[in-house]
Amino acid sequence: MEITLLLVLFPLFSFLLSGILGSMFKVSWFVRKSDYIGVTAVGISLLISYYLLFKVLHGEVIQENWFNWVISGGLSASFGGYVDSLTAIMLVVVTTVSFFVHLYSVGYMHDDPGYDRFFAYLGLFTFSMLALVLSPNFLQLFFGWEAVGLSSYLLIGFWYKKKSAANAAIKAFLMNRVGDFLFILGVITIFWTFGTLDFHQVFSNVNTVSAGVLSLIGLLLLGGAVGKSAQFPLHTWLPDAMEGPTPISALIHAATMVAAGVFMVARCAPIYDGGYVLPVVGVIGVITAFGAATVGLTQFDIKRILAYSTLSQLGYMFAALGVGAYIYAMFHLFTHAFFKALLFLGSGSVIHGMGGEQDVRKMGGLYKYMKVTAITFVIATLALVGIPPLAGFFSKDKIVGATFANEHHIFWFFLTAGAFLTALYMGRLIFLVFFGEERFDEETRKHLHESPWTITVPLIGLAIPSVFAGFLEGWFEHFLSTSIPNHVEEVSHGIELGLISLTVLLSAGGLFIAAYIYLWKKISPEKIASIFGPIYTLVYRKYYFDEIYSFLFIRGTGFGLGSFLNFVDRYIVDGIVNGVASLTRWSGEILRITQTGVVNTYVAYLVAGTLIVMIIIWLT
Amino acid sequence: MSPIGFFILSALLFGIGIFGIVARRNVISLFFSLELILNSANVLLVGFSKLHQNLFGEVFVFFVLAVAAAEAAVGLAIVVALYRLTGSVNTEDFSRLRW
Amino acid sequence: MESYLVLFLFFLIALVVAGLVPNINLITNKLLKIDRSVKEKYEPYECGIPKIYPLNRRYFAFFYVVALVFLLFDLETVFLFPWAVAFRDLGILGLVEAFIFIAILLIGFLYAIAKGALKWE
Amino acid sequence: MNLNLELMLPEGFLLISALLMMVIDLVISDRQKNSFFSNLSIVVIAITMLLTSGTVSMESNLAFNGFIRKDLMVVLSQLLLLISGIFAVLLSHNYIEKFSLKYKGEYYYTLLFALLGGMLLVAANEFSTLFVSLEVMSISVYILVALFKDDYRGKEAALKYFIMGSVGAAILVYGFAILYGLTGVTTYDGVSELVNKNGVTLALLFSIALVAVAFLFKTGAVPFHAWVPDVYHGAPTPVTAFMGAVVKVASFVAFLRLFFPVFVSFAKNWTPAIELVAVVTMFAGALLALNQNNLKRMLAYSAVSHTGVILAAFVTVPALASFVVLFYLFVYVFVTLAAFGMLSLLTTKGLKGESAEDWGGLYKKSPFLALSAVVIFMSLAGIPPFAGFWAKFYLLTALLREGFITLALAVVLSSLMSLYFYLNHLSMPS
Repeated sequence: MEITLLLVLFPLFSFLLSGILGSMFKVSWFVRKSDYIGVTAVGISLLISYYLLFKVLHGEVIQENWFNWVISGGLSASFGGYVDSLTAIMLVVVTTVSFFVHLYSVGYMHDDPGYDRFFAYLGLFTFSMLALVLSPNFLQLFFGWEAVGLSSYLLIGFWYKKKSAANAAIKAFLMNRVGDFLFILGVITIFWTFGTLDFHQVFSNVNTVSAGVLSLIGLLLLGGAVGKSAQFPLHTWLPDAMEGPTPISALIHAATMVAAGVFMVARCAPIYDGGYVLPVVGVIGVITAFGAATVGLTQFDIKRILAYSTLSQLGYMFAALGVGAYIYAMFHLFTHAFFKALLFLGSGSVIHGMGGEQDVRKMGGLYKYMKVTAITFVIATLALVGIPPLAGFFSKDKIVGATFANEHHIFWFFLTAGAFLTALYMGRLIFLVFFGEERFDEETRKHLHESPWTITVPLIGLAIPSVFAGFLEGWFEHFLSTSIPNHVEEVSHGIELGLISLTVLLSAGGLFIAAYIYLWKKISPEKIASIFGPIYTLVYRKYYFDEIYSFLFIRGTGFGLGSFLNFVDRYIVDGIVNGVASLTRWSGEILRITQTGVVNTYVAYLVAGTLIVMIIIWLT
Repeated sequence: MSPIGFFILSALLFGIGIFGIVARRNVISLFFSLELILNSANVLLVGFSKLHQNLFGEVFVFFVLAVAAAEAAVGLAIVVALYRLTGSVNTEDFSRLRW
Repeated sequence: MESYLVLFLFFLIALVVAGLVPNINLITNKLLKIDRSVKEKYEPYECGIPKIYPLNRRYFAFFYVVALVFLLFDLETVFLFPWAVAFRDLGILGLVEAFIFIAILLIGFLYAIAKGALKWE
Repeated sequence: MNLNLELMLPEGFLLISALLMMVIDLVISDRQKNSFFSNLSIVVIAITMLLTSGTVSMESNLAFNGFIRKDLMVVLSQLLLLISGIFAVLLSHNYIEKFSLKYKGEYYYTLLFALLGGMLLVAANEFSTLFVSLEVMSISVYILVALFKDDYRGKEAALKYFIMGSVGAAILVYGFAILYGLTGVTTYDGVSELVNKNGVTLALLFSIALVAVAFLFKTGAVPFHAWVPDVYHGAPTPVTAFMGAVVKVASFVAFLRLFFPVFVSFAKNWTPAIELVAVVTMFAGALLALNQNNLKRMLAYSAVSHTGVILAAFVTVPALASFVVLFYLFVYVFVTLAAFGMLSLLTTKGLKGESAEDWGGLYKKSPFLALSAVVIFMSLAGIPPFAGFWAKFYLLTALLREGFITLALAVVLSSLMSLYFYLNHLSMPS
C-alpha cells in the first residue's frame, strides 16, 4: 500500500470511527473514547510524515498514484501523493500541530457533550488538509480545498446552539465559497489552456502560454487564496471564526488551513512568475499586515487579538510571496505555525483557567497562578515579535529584508512599521493578561488553576520549535530551493545588519512602550485613545468593514434590481453574501409573484413558452 | 383529396380549446376544452391517416380516445372530491398552494 | 409538405389569440373592474326569487359514479371493434389477445361491483 | 410478427401482479392491508428487478414489432425506476400508518401501475406506445396525489397537475400527429429514416418544437415549471418523493431516447432553444427557492433548478449526453428520495419539519436526521466530496469538452446560488 495513502487514511479512519460509532450511533462502549483513536491515528501520521521528510532529505521525490477517477471527456482525474521538499515541510507542520492539538483537546474539550463529534471533525480536517498538501494535480487540490472549507465550517459552528457561532460558520463558509468559486474558475481556465490539471505538465508548459493568460489564472487562483487565507478584502470571516473552540482556532485558523493559500501560491510559483500578478499579491499582503496590526492594538477579546495578529502575519507571508521570496514566505509559515498555535493554545489554557472569560480587561497577574502557560506564552510572544534568537526573528527579518532588497521600499516601510505595531499589541496582551494587578473577582480566583498536563504538555512541546526553529533557516533555504524558486537580490552585509538591527530595535521599543503604558501605567491608554480620538474609534471599529459591507449590501437592494452580470460582479468583488442574497431575494420575490395559484395562469405560461420555443426553433 | 380542411379544422379546435383553458374559470368547462384539444389532435391524425392510406393514425386515435376517457374519469373524480370539500368548482378558489 | 404552411399560420394565430388575449382581458378586468361584489351577485338569480335551499347541499353522488363507469367501459369496447373487423386475418392469436383484454376489463368490472359502484340504494 | 415476449417479462409480471393485487384488495380485511400490501409490493418490485436485470444485454433488442426497444440504457433506467419505487413504498408505509388512508390497496397498486408506465415509457420506441405509457404513469400519479381523504392540499395539487398534464399530453399528441403526417409511420426508426430523407422542413421544426415542449413540461423546466412547486408541495410527501424520482427519470430518459435517435441530425436547430431554457431554468429555480420558508416548496424549486442543470447536458453530443444525464439522474434520484424521505420521516415523527423554523436545533431532537440533512443538502448543492459534486463535475467536464463554456459557468453560478438557501436551512439556530 502506498505510504502517502496510509498517511491520509489514518485521520480519515479516525474520523469515520469516532463519527459513526461515537457521534452518530453513540455506541456505549465507544462514547467519549474517540480521543484514543484520534491521538493514535494522528500520531502515526506524524511518524509517517517525519519518515517522508527523512526520505526527501535524501534527495528523493516521492510520487504515488492512489487511484484514477476516470472521467469521460479527455480528463482523467487521478488522486495521489506527491512529496517534494515543499510538501514534506507542510506535512511536518500539519501533522505536528494537529497532533499537539489533538492531545490538547483531550483536556480542553473534556466536559463537552460533543466530545466524539469534535474528534471526528478534527480527523476529517486533518485528512482533508493532508490530502490538499499531498495533491499532485489541481483537481485534488480543489478537492482538499473544499474539504478543509467544509470541516472548518463544521468546526466553527461546533457549538451550533449559539446563534453567533452558527452565523460565524455560515459567514466563513460562504466567504470561502466566494474564494473557491474564483478558484474553480481558475482551475477550469487551467484545464482550458493546458488541457491537463497535473502540476508537472502544467508547470512545464508554462512558458508556452502568454503572460496575459497566466496573469488571469494567477488572479483567479489568488482569489481562492485570499478567501482561504482571509486576506483583505475577504478577511472579515477570520475574527468571527474565533467563535469556534480554541483548539480549532489554533489548528485551522492559525497554523494550517489559513496557510493553505500561501502554500498554494508557492506551489504555483511558475505560474505567478510567468504573469504580472505578484505585485497585487504583495499589495494585498502589505495592506492586511499593517491594517490588521493596527486593529489588533484596539481589541479586548484575547482570541480576537490573536486572530488579528494571525491576519497580519499572513499578510507578511503574502508580502514575501509578492516580492518573489517564496522560500521566505514558506519559512515564516513554518515558524509562525508553531508559535501562533502555541499562542492560541496558551490563550485557551488561560480561558480554561478563567472559566470562559475572554476579555483581557478582566485578567492580569495570571503569572502567579499558571506558570507554565505564562512562560510558554511569553516565549511565543517574543518569537512572534521577533526578538533574537527566537524563531520569528529569523523568518520575519528575512521577509522585511527581502522587500528592501527587491526595491519595494514602500512595502518595506509598512512591514517595518507593522513589526513595531506587532511588538506593541503583543506586549499589551501579555502585560494585560499575565502581569500587572489582578482585575478579576474572588470566585474566579478560587477556581483559577494551572491546566492539566494534557494541556501543558502541548504548550511545552510547541514552545521548543518556537525557540529553535529559527536556526534551521540556512538548511531550510537550501532544502526548499529544490522545489520552489526564491528571487531575492543580494545586499551588502552592512545594509542587512542595519535593517535587522533597526527592526529588532523597533520591536524591542514596541515592547518597552507597551510595558511603559500597561505595566508601569505611566500613561493611561484611555488618554492615548482620546488623543487619537477619531482615528482610534476608526481602528477600534475595524475600519467599519462590517458596517460598510452591511450598508452596501443590506441596503444594496436600494440600488435597484441589478442585472445578472452586475450580480456576479458584486459577488466576486466584495463577496458579502448576505448582501447578494438580499439582492437576489428581491428578484426572487418578483419571480414569486408569477406563481399565482390559479391553474389558468399556468396554462397561459405554458402556451407563451410554447410560442417562444417555436419561434426560437423557427428562427434558428 | 386535399387534406387542408382537416388541418384548418384541427387548428381551430386546438385554438378554441387553449382559449377555453386559459379563459374559463369553471373546472368543468376546462375539461371540455381539454377534450377539444385532444380531439383536434385526433382530427389531424385521422386526416393524415386518410392522406397516407395507412391505419397507424387511426389506431393512434383509438388509444388517444381511451386515454382521454380515463383522464376524464379521474379528473371528474378529483373535481367531485374538491366540490365536496369546498363546495366550489371555480379554479380561483383552488389557489391556496402558491408562492 | 410545405403546403402545411397555412396550417401553421392558423395554428400560430390560434395560439397567439388563445394564449394572450384572455390574459389581457383578465388583467384589464382586474385593473378596471369596479368591485361591487355584493352577496346577491353570487346568487343563482340575481333578482327576484330567493333560493330555497343552499346549492352546495349533500347531493346524490351516485349518478356521477355510474356516469364514470359507463364512460370507461363504453370507451374500452372501442378496442373490440377493429378486432371484430379483422377477425379472420388475426386468427387465433387475435382471439387470445381479445380475451386477455376482456379479462382485464372484467377485473375492473369486478372491482367496480365489489366497491358498490353499481349498487342502487 | 416478432413479439419477443420474453423481453417483456418484467413489465408483464408487474402488470399481472398489480392486477392480482386489485383482486386481493377486494377479499382481504382492511386491518392488515397496509403492511401486507407494502410488503407484497416490495416483493413484487424486487422480483421485477431480478427479471429486468435478466434482460440486460449489450446490443439493443426490439419487441412488439419494434414498438419496444430494450438496450443497456433502458434496462439501467428501468432498474433505477424500480429501486426508487421500493424506496417510495417504504416511505409510504409509515406515512399511511400515521395519516389513516381509506384506500390502502389502491394506493399500492396504483403506485405499481405508475412504475409500469415509467418502465414502458423509457422503453418505448413508437409514438402511440410512448403516449400511452406516459399517460398510464401520469394518470396513476394524479390518483396517488389525490388519494388521501379530506386532504385539501392533495386534491388541489392533483387538479392542477391533472389539467396541466393533460394539456402537455395534448400538445405531445399534436406534435406526433404532425410527425406522422410528415412520414406516414409512427416508429422511431421509420420516422428518423424518412425525416432525414426529407431534410429539414418547417412542419418538422414545428413538430419538434411541440414534442420538445411536452417533454420540457414533464421534466418541469421554466416556463413550463409552474405546476412543480404546487404539486410537490400539495402531494403527500411519499408521493412527492415518487414523483421527484420516478416521473422525472422516466421523462428525462424518454426525452433523450426520442430526441437523440430521431432528431439528432437537426440538433443545430433545437439545441439553442434547449440551451436557453436550461439556463433560464437553473437561475429561475434557484432564485425562486431563495425566499422559500417551506422546506418542501424549497426542495421543489431546487428540483426545478436541477432540471435546468440536467438539460444543459442535452446540448452535447449524443453519447456523452446520455452518459452524463444518466449519471446525473442516478445521483439525483437517490439524493431526492433521501431529502423527501427525511421530510416524511419528520412529519411521521410529528416534528412536522416543513417550515424552516422547525429545523432549529434539529440536532438535539434527532442527531442522525440532522447529520443526514447536512449530507443531503451538501450533496444537493454539489459540494465535494459528496455525490452531487461528482455528477456536476462530469457534466461540467462534458460541457467544457464540447466547448460550451458559458453554459458551464451558468451551472457553476447557479449551484453557487443554490448553496445559499441550503445552508440557510442547515444552520437554523435553536
